[in-house]
Amino acid sequence: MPQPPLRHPGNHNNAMKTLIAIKEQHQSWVRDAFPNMHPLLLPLCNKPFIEYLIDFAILAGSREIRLLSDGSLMEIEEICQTGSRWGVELTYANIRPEDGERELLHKNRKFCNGSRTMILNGYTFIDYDKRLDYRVLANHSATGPIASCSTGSIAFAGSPEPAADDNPLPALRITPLDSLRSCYHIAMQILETGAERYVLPGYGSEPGCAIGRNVAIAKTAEIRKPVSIGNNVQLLPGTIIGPMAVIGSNVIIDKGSSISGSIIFDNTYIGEQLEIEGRIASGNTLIDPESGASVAMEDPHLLTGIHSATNSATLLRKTIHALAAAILILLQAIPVIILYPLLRLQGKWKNGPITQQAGLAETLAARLSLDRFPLLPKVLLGQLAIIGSAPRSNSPGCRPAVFSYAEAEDWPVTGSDAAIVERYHAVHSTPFNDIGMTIKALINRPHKRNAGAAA
Amino acid sequence: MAFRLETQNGITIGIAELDERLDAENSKALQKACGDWQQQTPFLVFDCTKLDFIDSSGLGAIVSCLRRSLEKNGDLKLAGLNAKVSMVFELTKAKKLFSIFSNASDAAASFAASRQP
Amino acid sequence: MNSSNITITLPGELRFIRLASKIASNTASLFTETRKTEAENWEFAHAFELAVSEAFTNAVVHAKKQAAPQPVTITFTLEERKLTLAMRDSNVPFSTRTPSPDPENYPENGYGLLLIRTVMDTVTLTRENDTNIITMSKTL
Amino acid sequence: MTITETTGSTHTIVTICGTLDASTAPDFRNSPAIADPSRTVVIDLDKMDFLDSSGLGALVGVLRRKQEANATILLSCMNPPVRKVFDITGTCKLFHIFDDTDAANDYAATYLRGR
Repeated sequence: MPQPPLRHPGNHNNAMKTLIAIKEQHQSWVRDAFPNMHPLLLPLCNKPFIEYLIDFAILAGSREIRLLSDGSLMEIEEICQTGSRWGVELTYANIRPEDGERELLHKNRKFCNGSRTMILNGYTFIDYDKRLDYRVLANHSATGPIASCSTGSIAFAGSPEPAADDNPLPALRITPLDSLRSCYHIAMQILETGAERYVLPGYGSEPGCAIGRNVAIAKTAEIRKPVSIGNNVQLLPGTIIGPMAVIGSNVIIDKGSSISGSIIFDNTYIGEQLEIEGRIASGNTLIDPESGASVAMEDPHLLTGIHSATNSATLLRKTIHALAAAILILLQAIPVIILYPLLRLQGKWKNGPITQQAGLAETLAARLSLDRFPLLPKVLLGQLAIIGSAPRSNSPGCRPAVFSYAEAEDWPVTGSDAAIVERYHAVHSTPFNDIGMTIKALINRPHKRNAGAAA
Repeated sequence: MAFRLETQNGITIGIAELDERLDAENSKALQKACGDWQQQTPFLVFDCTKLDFIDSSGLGAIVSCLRRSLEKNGDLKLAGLNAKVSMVFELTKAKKLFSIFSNASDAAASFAASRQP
Repeated sequence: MNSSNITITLPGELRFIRLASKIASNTASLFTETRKTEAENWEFAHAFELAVSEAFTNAVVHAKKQAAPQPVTITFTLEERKLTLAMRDSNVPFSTRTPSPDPENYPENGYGLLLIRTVMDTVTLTRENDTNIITMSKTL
Repeated sequence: MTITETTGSTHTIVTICGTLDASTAPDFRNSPAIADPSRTVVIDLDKMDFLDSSGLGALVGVLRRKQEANATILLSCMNPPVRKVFDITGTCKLFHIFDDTDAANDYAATYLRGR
């Protein structure tokens, strides 16, 4: 979580400024490995890369930070906004790929305003320790670079304050972030040196064990420190997490699997009885950080281990689902007969979810999930399940249904989160469980008024 | 799937060269062919040098081939796994079931060596 | 609040681009919400200003190829927190499958649809009975 | 849209006030310092309140012709909505962008003269 800003003594206008400059050429490997992720948001031990830079700038006494790139910053702007979360002023500007430090300073002259300026240049990891005071370093270092590596440097511009005493300036090491291998090693290093050094998210107050919100850990699951676990994570019975495991958000680790020395990125489902050691897993891709070799798991069955799922339950499931649908049709028939003509005439019930809930009739219709009524006969015919994936999804491994497991779980719905819950239940839920889940869906659904159920 | 027999120290070893992919499409064929090979010898080597993709059904087929070889007091050894295929074996813990060699001739030689007095 | 429609018809001429986009941004600024920051409210209005400027330009530039410029009709649909805008014109349809331009080649046009798709939540392009319809919506 | 040109010995400062879109792009292209490919210009965007893709296209076309003639465009005082158009289209990396017209001026006078 962001920490409160450190107040810099003296005049605000003369406080140190920080320019963070990151160029596309250094980030291209991230774009190749994770096409849907902005490189500045690459999680290192569950904390986005850019936050390490912002934290360091704050530790060095900056209250005004400008982010420079020769690529798009829009996504970052939407997330970091004005920086008020960190108690700093964050602005954004563009540079050209060939610009050097001199150009950066010149193009942002108004921002720097003659103050001392720190330039964090390149896609590198700064090995800082939040317990140390970097303001001394920032105030007294000579102009020019104080640390550099193959993909960037830290440099100062503007005249330093004369050193008050003979205390040696703290040394600073920076590491290139130039490959999956370095990303893996840096995350492991952060995990090993612990949360005291870096400001890390998580409610776990135990050292070496950061655990996010809404994490369900089965009684028989075992956690071996150090670990870092994100939000909305399910650890099923018999799982062994750690030592040295970074689990992102929206992750399910299924029964009996073990994760050690590995990073599991957000939105990943790890099947039953698997062993992940020294690897990076992201979605359906497993990567060896040392060799860079990666395997995309084309079939969802592999993720559930070598025991393939049995299909013997299909007939039973279809029968039970049809029965449930029949009961629902009977229950909903009368409200539908009364409310449908009424709402149809008012134009409030078209072919889709009921979105307006101002009147009593609409509220009632939405509460009773009457909008799904037309789909129910399809369950009787065996064309749809009563509960499964969202009605319109038709991707392999999905079971199209009237209600979705994601609705039942009231899972924070974004596309990929919901898909992962649905996939998990599609494999694990028994026909009898399904009835319980259907009831849960009926109860939970109507609360999501603005969730855009049509999507 | 090329298959050849080699005899070393009096043991007949069957060496099968797997194709590029082993998935639901051809895993049944492998199991069937393997049944024929095991009529000739329970000592088998799967040369995976060309194998580039394997899924759960492929993995299942190889494990069932191994089980049948073990039942006949033989073994099934793997050779020449590339990094990707190797990761799949590791992930599913199947790697622990197999003796794995860098190439087919080493794997074949290991059968002969185990027979040495 | 129930949804309501506003329809405006403008001549398909270049000099009306500014008017069209100002009408859009002013309509969008009705949606100011105290829960949102000033910047967010402002961005919502700017998104409509930009998208309408692009769509209107497309309609008008294609109209130039015809003898007489055809009028352009803009329909706003206001819902609780969502604004939908449909623009209709009966000019030559423009290609909807243009790839995003590569800045390396210094292209002078082709950015329009990319901008619309980026600033709007949903964008659909259809052609019905010789009428081009571009529908876009955004939720504040 | 109003365009003001202030010509110095090495380059010209062009101030654009108002909107640059399909209706004003021709006027922009015809402005003398803009139309002269060999003239380096600092374009002050402080008073530009709106830019769309037609305006951006005009800027990119002018930049290309100037660069072919060994001149360039320097942009200054870009406000957030205008920056957004450059950001989305990826054209931000083509231009020299300054947060201050004076800085752009100095840059044009010192660095570019040496080329």
